[in-house]
Amino acid sequence: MFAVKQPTTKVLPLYQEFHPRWYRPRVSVYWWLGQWQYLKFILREISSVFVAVFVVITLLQLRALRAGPEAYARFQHWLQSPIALAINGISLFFVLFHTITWFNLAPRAMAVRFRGKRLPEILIAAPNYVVWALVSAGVTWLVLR
Amino acid sequence: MDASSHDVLLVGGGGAGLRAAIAAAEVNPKLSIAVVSKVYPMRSHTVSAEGGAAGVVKGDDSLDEHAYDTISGGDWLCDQDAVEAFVKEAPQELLQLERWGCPWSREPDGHIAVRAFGGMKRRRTWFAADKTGFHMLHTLFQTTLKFDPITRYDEWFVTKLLVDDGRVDGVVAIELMSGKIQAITAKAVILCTGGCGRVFPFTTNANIKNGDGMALAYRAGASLKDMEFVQYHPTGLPFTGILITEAARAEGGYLLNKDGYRYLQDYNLGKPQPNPVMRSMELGPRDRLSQAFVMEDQKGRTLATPYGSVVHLDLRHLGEKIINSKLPFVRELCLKYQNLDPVKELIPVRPVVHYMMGGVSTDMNGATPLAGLYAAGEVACVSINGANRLGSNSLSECLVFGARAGKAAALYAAEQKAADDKAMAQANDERKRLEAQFLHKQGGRERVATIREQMQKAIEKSAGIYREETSLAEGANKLFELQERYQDIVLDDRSRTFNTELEGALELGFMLDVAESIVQCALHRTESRGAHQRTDFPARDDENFLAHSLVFRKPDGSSRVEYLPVKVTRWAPGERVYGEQAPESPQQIPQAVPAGRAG
Amino acid sequence: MADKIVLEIPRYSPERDVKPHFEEFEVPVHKEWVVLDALNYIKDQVDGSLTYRWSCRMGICGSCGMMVDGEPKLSCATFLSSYSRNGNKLRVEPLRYFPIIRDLVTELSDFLVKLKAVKPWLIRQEEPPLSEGEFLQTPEQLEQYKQYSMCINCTLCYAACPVVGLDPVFVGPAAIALAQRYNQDSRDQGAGDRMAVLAHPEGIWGCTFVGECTRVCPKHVDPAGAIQQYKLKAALDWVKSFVTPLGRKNTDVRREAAND
Amino acid sequence: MAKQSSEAVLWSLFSAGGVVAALLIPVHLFLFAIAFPMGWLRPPGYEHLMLLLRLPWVRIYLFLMCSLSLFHWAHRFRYTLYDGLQVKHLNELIFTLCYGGAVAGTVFAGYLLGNWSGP
Repeated sequence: MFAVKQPTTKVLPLYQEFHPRWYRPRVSVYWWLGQWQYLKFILREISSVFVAVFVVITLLQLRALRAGPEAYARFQHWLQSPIALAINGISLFFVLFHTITWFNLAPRAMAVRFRGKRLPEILIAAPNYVVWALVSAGVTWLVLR
Repeated sequence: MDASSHDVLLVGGGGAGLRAAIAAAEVNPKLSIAVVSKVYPMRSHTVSAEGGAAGVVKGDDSLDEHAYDTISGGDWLCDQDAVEAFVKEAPQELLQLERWGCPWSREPDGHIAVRAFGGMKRRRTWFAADKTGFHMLHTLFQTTLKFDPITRYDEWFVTKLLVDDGRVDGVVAIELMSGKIQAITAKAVILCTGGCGRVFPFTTNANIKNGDGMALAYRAGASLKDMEFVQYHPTGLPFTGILITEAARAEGGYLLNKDGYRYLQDYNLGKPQPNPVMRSMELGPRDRLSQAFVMEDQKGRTLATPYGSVVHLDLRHLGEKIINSKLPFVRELCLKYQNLDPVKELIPVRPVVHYMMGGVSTDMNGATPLAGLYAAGEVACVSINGANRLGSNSLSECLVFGARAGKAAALYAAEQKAADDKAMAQANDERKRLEAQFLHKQGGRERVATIREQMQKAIEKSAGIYREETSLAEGANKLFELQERYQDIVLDDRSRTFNTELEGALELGFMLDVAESIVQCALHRTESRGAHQRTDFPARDDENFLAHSLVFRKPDGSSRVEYLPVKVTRWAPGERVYGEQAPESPQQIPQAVPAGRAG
Repeated sequence: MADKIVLEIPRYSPERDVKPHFEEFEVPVHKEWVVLDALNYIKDQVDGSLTYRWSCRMGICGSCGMMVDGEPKLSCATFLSSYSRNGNKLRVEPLRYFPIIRDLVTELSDFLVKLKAVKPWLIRQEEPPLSEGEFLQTPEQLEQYKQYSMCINCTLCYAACPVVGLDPVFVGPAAIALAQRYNQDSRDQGAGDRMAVLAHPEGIWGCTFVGECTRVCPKHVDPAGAIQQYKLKAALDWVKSFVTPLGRKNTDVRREAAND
Repeated sequence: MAKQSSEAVLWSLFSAGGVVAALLIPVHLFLFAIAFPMGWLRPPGYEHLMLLLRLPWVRIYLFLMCSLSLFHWAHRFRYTLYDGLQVKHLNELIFTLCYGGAVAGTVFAGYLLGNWSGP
């Protein structure tokens, strides 16, 4: 849709009078390391990987359940291994990071209006946290019952 | 040498320029229209206008009342036929802008809201919070994008008008990005370059307002009109000169001297009331308020700051809610640039150069005596502003006379033949001049900034709020000296690419010409009227000076001043009365025409 | 507070340089000086060839955006004194992700093409005569789009957006927010036309909601929010296109018209 | 238009997955992967879990959690690869990898939960 301007060729042409030659800075592959906000953004995006990792673990756990009590016990044992705990510890950090950033950004993506005025962000963000707490409590109750 | 050719060419892409471009495109979609601007159009200074645009729209108002306010506000130096056309067309133009999407502030029922403004008897100022100019300009710019016949030359700087045999054939311009100097020919050229506030040291005007169009026309042989009338806005922030809009007073702000006293009551501007009263006190006209400041300063009742004396603008009693809804930009500007919050604190203000009533002399269609040359907006003098412009008339003026000039130029251009080769030869000469005088120049000692500063000081000293013969004569001599020294200018920057120092030098050349025309007109007008106050001639002199100054450039570069009688239709010159003595309804009006909805 | 500060400014002239190199200028620090005042001091007193754009000096014309200490800022609205403690050196660079014409001047034509591409003007199916007066619009309806109408085209948001840097065809924050400005205007009927332009991998879908555009916006336009809300609308439109037999584009226009 | 609507679908799945992941994953992860293995809480017995999994709505709940979360990952990871590594030229490969992974995970979840016939 939009014309893509080709980057200048490697051999720089000499300046010709009346023909401006723009300098085009290249974006470094490590652009996201240069600035805290960018790093935070990349960490937020990376959190999805840990979400996926946990989903895989959950699916494996379900498979173990299907396979019977022994298989399930073996899986439980694996979960106690340092490597599993390390992975899951890191995952928990990222998953919580996902939850918090997701809830805090939600009001920006949804303009809820009440009597012509846009509701303040806190009024949209806060219910998210309430629902989160209730759902977490519900799941815990169900599992521990 | 490259060249391009159009039917109608706009110099300047602000409110007037863009309105004119659309008008021309609508008159005749077959015409090729070009907007040449030294900045991207949305950077134009229209963007800074805050308070609003006047146009009769409410039932309690009438066109005659708007005309009377304008004419009396202008101290009877307005051409009344032009004012009558202006007040009639202003509401339609504002409405047209609404149709193009301008986010005008509204009444609860969805109709346009209007606010009070200085020197106006009725509420008739349309506004978009306090960013009216910004919204108007962006609406106009975005609307031009849908017109294919409009070509833009963004960041091209016009250095010269091409004139052949008394006919304007186009311009010579520098493309800033490449440094290319070329002719852009056109059958009609409309100057819409705005004013020249930067001639003065302390101004609300943007860096781009250097009187380019005035000087272009002046050098091409057109005359400038009423250049001695320079408007000082009474409320600018010290140091930056940032404007605190008149709307701040229209919403109920007070002007206080150092004792917290509303000093305007001492200057024939009425008795203080808690709420704003039309044409009274803080809602008096700008010239009178600025002059009152000088008097107050002389009495030692102002506050001294490193950037000159100030008085205070008090908005605290309006409360946070009104300030946030009606004057958000005022609060933003105070917080950002003055580090104070008008909700809780007093705003230091002082008069600041704001607007040129004078400009390129045009008729009611924006046409100059030079065939094919038109002007509209602040660069032009039609004249509807007389000796003192009323706040909120200028944005409407851009629209009304921008549209008129655009239409007239389009009709004119359709009948003309294209320019011939002589234009190219002139363009070539201009390129050689620029190269010899600046880019390839040997020697030279003067810096652009030095001459500019000295010019600004000189004109402030000689042609400030109050003038007199000796200071004006001194100013004229100083400007003559600076013109000489300008020939000896040297640039650090000799490159082609985006040479802003070259641009600054050319702008300085324009400003020197304009400054001279201001001082000469002020010197010749031996009376006091509106914004032109001569301490040696304190009275208005209708016998000799109910006339416009016309200044021409003589072949040797010096100037000649002539006078042209003011056109009076229905309002005989009277006394300007503000405050409680102001007549309830204006005198001398044969019939009051009720204001209908525009149209 | 230090009374002097050193500005580090990349200099680039295509006539002389292959790439920019930094030059240092010592400038005085006054309490009321902004970064732009320091640049003007250099241009007037030290080196007339220093090249940058500026005009209104009151934060409304949008010309003087620069990277100040690595952040996109309006140089007329950024006080010098806030940086005078940083070892007395301050980097002032051209806005990131734009081609550089010279020194601090960036190339904007691509931005203007994108601005125009989103059809930022009031689109109407029929235009009643002016004599019928204004289109009514309540203050509440005005409030719906007012925030998005505040954009001054300073391009700070483009300099903040990594997607703009990585993907030059991405339409970018300001242009999409401007489309929303008209979409949300009760007088406009062109949301369908604009959706066709913007519901595109290089339009709204290119945005990954970094949110930096909103953080740096000097006029609090919130382009990031505008884009996410646009995505939500596009997704809902898609769902609706299954529910209603009519095409997506038509339903959109018709609904907007019905609201009027 | 085809491209347009596919992006709308993918984004909708991503968003739904983001909500599900934000609400559900933390508590599941904390309980099953941290608190039980660490012995902070007494883990539920095998029978109790099997009892729960015999309830259809629990299986639907788990299916949606897994599938949507994977689509959430696929979308975000795709753009992270584009931007973080600047490999947009590998567009098709990345696209297939990410959404293919999500589809595979969904199919697997469907197989596991679709007809629960544990011992």
